[in-house]
Amino acid sequence: MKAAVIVFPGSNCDRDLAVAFEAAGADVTMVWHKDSDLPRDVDIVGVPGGFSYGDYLRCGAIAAKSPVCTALRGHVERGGYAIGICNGFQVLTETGLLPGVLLRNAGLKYICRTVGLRVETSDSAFTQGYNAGDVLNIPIAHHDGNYYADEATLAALKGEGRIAFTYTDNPNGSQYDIAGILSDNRRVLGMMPHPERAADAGHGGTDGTALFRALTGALTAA
Amino acid sequence: MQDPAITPDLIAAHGLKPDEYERILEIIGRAPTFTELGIFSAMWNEHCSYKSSKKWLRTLPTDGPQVICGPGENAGVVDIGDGQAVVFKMESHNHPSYIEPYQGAATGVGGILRDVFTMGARPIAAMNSLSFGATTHRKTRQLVNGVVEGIGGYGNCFGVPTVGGEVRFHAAYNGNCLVNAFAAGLADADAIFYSAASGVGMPVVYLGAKTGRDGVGGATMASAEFDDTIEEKRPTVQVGDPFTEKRLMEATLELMKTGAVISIQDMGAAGLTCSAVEMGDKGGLGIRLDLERVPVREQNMTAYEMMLSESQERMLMVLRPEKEAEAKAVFDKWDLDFAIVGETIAEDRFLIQLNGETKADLPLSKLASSAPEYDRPWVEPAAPAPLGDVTAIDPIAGLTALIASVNYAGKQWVYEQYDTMVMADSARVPGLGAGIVRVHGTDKALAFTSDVTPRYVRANPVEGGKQAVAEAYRNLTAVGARPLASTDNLNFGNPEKPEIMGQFVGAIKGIGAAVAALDMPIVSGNVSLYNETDGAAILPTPTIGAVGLIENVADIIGCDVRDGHVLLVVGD
Amino acid sequence: MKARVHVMLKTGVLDPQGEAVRHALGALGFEGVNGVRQGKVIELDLAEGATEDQVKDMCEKLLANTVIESYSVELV
Amino acid sequence: MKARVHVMLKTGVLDPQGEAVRHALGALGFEGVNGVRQGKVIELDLAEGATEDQVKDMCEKLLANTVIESYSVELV
Ligand SMILES: Nc1ncnc2c1ncn2[C@@H]1O[C@H](COP(=O)(O)OP(=O)(O)O)[C@@H](O)[C@H]1O
Repeated sequence: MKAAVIVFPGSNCDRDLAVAFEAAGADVTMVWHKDSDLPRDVDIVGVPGGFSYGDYLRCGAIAAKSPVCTALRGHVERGGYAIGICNGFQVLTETGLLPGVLLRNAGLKYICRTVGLRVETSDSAFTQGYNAGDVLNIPIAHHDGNYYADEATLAALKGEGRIAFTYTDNPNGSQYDIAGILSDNRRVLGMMPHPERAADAGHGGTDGTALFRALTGALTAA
Repeated sequence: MQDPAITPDLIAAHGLKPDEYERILEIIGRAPTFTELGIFSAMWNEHCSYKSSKKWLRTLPTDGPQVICGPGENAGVVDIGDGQAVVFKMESHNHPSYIEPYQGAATGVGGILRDVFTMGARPIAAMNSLSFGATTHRKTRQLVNGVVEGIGGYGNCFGVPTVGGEVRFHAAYNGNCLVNAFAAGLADADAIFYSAASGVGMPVVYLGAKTGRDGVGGATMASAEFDDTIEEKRPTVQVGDPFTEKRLMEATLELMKTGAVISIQDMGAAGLTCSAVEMGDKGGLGIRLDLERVPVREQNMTAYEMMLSESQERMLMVLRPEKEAEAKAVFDKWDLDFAIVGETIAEDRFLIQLNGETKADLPLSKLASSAPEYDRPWVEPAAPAPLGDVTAIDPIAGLTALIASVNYAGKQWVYEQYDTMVMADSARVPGLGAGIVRVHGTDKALAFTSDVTPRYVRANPVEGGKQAVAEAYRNLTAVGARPLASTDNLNFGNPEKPEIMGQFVGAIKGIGAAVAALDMPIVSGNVSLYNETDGAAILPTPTIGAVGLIENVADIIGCDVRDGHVLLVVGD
Repeated sequence: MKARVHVMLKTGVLDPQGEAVRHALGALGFEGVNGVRQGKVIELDLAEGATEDQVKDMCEKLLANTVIESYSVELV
Repeated sequence: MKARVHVMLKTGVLDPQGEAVRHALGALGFEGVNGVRQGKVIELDLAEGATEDQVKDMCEKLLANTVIESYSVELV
């Protein structure tokens, strides 16, 4: 599997994501935000956590207008896979590749802690390594993770089984406890928690490993 | 604009005592210009010159086979084997944080991170030691909120995990909170960058963010006791920009790999002045600056303002001329300013010109080395009154009271606002004792702790100083780390009072004895004096930051107590 | 010339920041604060000849997220 | 009655947000954007009879940090 990880000037989980992909057997290329092309034959694009352009104005807003995001949109429109974690999720909503927005946490504070994450569907390349109903321990670290969408969008997400993960104990006020969602073709995942921070024994938990393994499995076979 | 005339009032407003001004006249043999007066005041204030503390700091043990670079550079450097080194330091931002808690604390974090990456190290861990007034005091809540948010706001965006720290509350900090920030970075031992310039005619390059009128006079403020004129001094606080700092770090580390950097220095308090003088002095060279080339964000800045500006996220570098294009390309890539603003010269001069007009022309080595040094009178602090009878208390009630007190309660509310895991190498996040970060790509890990118990130091400065070091040592060994070295942040009241100076001297003696006995030399540090409001001093607070090495992360001593484990008490 | 853009959360979208401010004002003893909404104001210094339509275009493309925010433009 | 408060960074204080927005507008092809400053707007819904002085008091005590920010009050 060939993965590309986007590097915005304020990305700070880019290396972490690349390490997790590599540990799962992927071949990783880093892509600079000013590039308007992705590497050829890339299977999945990772949009990492961090503060893309300082997260000034709105989280992910300025990043969504960068040259590399135009390339990312093309990749997704051609049916390519993408995963956005934390700031990456915010970027994906700002580009319109995923619906809704991420508002300031209800408690208004930045929160970094390991939370319980319920797998809502195993029907995606990202989540097929889990069983629906599994509860994982995965860290969160964000200021704006409070998922919001209008009723119609929420109904569609629910009805189509596109809610990938929910919090067992909602930390940020997110609607329906949403922690991660899928696009309508189920090939784009956005999630606030950081599976790449629970991907090797040294992290004190490895519940995120199955996500990366499942992806490599699915996309290598494809 | 006409420069103001040099009057006794103006001299006093620069924090210079009459005898100090006499000394300036002696050194330059004439009256200084306004810009020169500003330069002297910046170089000679307590914050930059350590004039009250130097004599005692010299007594601290700073050597050991593990030490690659002790105090004197931006941060200390310690060998961790396999050709790698850990670079670390702690620094205070007490006064700015009291005035503007968010930005004061944020820029404190920014400053210490810059100290670390200026040496060629990528920051991998941060800690913060915070002292606030009583929880019932009207300002405390706002200060705690602002300071914690500011530390998180800066560190989280920059992308360094905060893995430890302390929070205490005591009425002695009501009018003067303490914000001590620690940062550590990882470098190759043979690729450490220092500040000494070398070579004549080498370009002096300005890097990073643009210069504004931020904090002109700020360095003077940091060393002045607070009083009710504080309101007027307010605009001396700067806004931090962690996004620019992150880019500055990436660009600097990338630049260092090109071989373009001869020497480099971050611009902290009194930015351009201190950084340029230090680079020249350490290299035995003079420096000429053409200020019209300095990137500015405001119109019509004067030489005085540019030389004293404390705008954040800036560095000064001496460049290998043949690498100019390559170096500039790196900064263009990261959308940062890069400007050649002067050159190294053979004569011993600090020559400042603006549009061809000479604004300052001072003997550089004198400027660096002639700062006053005081042997301030001190007295042995009086022994504390005996405690008297301690009332008997039911052990469980006592335990409940301890756990419920703000000083011993869990500090999740604080550290959950910090990203403790970014970089994905945190092996132990805050919560219990030392924080641990893996050395990326190896089996090794580094442990970090920050400790002091101010009431012990007040009761007996020597023993309290020892205790702070001993506690740091225990926190490191308790997780399985071998203590390597330490840094200190010495927060005290007004050193012109003999009792306060006595606390300072005593604490240094205690710290010195303990680090010698435990082989944990002090490799960097910071002194913050004049922590007083209306004559009332803080508790003496010499914070000790310490670093230990764990050869194999698999050997970390865990803290997951399970059924069937046996509890042992070790020691006296 | 200058333009001033106001960006507010749409009515119906929860505004926790505004709520927190309302709460804090109450705690400080200010009475009768029935509601607070917090938004952004962006002041643009523009070359002569810029039009309201251009500023609206900036809002649509960047300054506001129209999923949740509404904006208004004032040329001054 | 309603009051509207604008809180802006004082002139001369670095505004990293404004700078980032200016840069982004340029990258999106908007020309002639010479400067951008970003601030907060706070809309207060107040009990009848509230005065401008009361709102100013709120600004001094909470809404603005006068160390680095200036504010203006408008009753509407
Ligand atoms: N300001 C802070 N920032 C980060 N971590 C903190 C802070 N204050 C306390 N902690 C963490 O909380 C835990 C308990 O603090 P403390 O009681 O001072 O530690 P100990 O006595 O174990 O050294 C430690 O792990 C410490 O690092």
